[in-house]
Amino acid sequence: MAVPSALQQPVDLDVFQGPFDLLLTLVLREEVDLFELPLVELIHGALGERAVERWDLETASELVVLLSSLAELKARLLLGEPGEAEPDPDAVEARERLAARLIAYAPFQRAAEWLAERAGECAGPRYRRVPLPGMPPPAPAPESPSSLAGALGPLLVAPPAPSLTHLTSRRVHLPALLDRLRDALHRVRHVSFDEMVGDAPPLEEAMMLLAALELARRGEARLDQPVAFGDIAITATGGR
Amino acid sequence: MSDLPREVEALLFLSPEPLSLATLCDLTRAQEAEVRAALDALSHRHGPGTGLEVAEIAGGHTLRTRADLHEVCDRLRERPPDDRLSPAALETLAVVAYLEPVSRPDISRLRGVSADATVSSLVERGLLEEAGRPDGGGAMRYRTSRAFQERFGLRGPGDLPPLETFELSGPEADRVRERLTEGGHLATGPASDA
Amino acid sequence: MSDLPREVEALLFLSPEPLSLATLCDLTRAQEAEVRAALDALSHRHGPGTGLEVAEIAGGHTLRTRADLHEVCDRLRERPPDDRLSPAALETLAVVAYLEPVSRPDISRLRGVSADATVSSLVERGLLEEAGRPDGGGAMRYRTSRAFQERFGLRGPGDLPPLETFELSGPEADRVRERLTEGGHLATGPASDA
Repeated sequence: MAVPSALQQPVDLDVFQGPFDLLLTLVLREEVDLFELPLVELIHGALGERAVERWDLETASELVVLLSSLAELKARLLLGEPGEAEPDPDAVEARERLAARLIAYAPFQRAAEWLAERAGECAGPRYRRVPLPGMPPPAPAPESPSSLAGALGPLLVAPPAPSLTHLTSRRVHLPALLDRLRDALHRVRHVSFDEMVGDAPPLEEAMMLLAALELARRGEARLDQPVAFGDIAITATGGR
Repeated sequence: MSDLPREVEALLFLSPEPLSLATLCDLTRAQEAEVRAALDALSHRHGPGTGLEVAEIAGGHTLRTRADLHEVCDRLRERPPDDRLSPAALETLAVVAYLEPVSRPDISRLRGVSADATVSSLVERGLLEEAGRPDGGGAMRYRTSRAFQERFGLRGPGDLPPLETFELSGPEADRVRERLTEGGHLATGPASDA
Repeated sequence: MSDLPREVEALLFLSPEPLSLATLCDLTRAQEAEVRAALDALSHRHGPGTGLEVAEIAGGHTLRTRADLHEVCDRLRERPPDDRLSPAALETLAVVAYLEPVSRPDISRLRGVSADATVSSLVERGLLEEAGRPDGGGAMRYRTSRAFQERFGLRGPGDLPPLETFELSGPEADRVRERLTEGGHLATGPASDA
């Protein structure tokens, strides 16, 4: 019995033709360059109109998880410093998370294939299942009423409160940061990234970096970072 | 042994009713004479030295246990049924017993897992029964049956041991608490909260 | 043929459920070794040239029709439409079969996606069943059912190839695995905790 597996679906791209899981493996082994991998095409092929099958919700969610891991890896790769000696530890971690998922889960996927084959082999025999003729069977053993209270009790105990520590309630607005950076550059033409963020939490620091990158992209500022992980000098180009 | 006797054997084995010659011919797509020959071969195979026999009764043919083995067969019939209550069944019975009448969605919400399959099986086993829909429509509600009360040694519905804790909060939980208190299952002391 | 194989044959024929060795000993008042020998004799009697076979399935022994006769059998008794299992359903079954009893959150964590809907539908289809909550409360845990064992031709729970046989092989997998284990990203066993 051929079970269409989401992980075995064919992928047809310029850089790669073959099953989806092989592509993931090759990406992890760095034999397919993530830079060259057109993610949009891959996503359309796996989940869009060109998908080989209309996956059920759970399979589709699984594909979304795997594709987002790939997207995360690629994003980190694109944002990383070219020629950097040390690989970004976060990127390594993301890569290992994807690998860990694939490796830890792969045996169960293969076991599922085994089950599917097995079901095919075992589909032939039929069982008799005719109820026993004759008198009704004797009554079942009596139960104790306290078992009822015992069974209901645990349902009335409050569940542990879900942890929300992984969520952030802090909101940082990129447009506001962009305005702040523009104002600063307008006043002094030259600011230090470290001074701009001060003691701000990591999220705001990251958003400020995005704001600086955005200004550089628009040609409104120039960024200089003489030392890796050092301060970034932001200079207005006066382009506007 | 050609395939026809094998096919006839499988059919006699599976069918709870005797099968007529005509039905056997129809099912095996064979001629009457061939089916007769197959039945003869089977009678021979299931001879007195075996536990089964091919018998012709009520205008049909059937496979059955040999009469001299009735003693061991009766032991199988008299064996107490393996009718133990699974944890899921017990939990569902407890929810219904304390809150009856109660609908499947209500049971599922309190248990945190779907109760549909469990409720159906308990109705089939005669431990739960339908208690009608609420006025104005809605989901079918269930209550415990006489057989349930007998099995648990209860004098009637509501004759249940009191509950000790109630920690849930929220509007849904408040309704549950109210019903448990009304039924006298929960002490009306100061509300304990989570 | 002594009486014991005849008795065992009659019991296997009559019982709607597979009968365990212990139950067969109990019903026939015979020793385990004798019952084993009787089962061997019966397997021989119901060989490939016949329509039936003795099978060990779902925790017991049973008589059933031979696989190649399914066509004629299904003419007698229409088979319920084949409910095809989705890849997600098969994978969830595999996870439960190897780790049972296991809760939905555990399954979801391992699969990386929510398993709630799949587990509910497998419970409804009778392939999974509830296995109770851990002591002290917590999420309901699930195990595979007898219907699961029958569908996949297993002799009982845990009658599966060792999970290691399905592990990735080859030097790359080893290398990645090594790195992951060193980094603490990969536990050394498949055990998951609640």
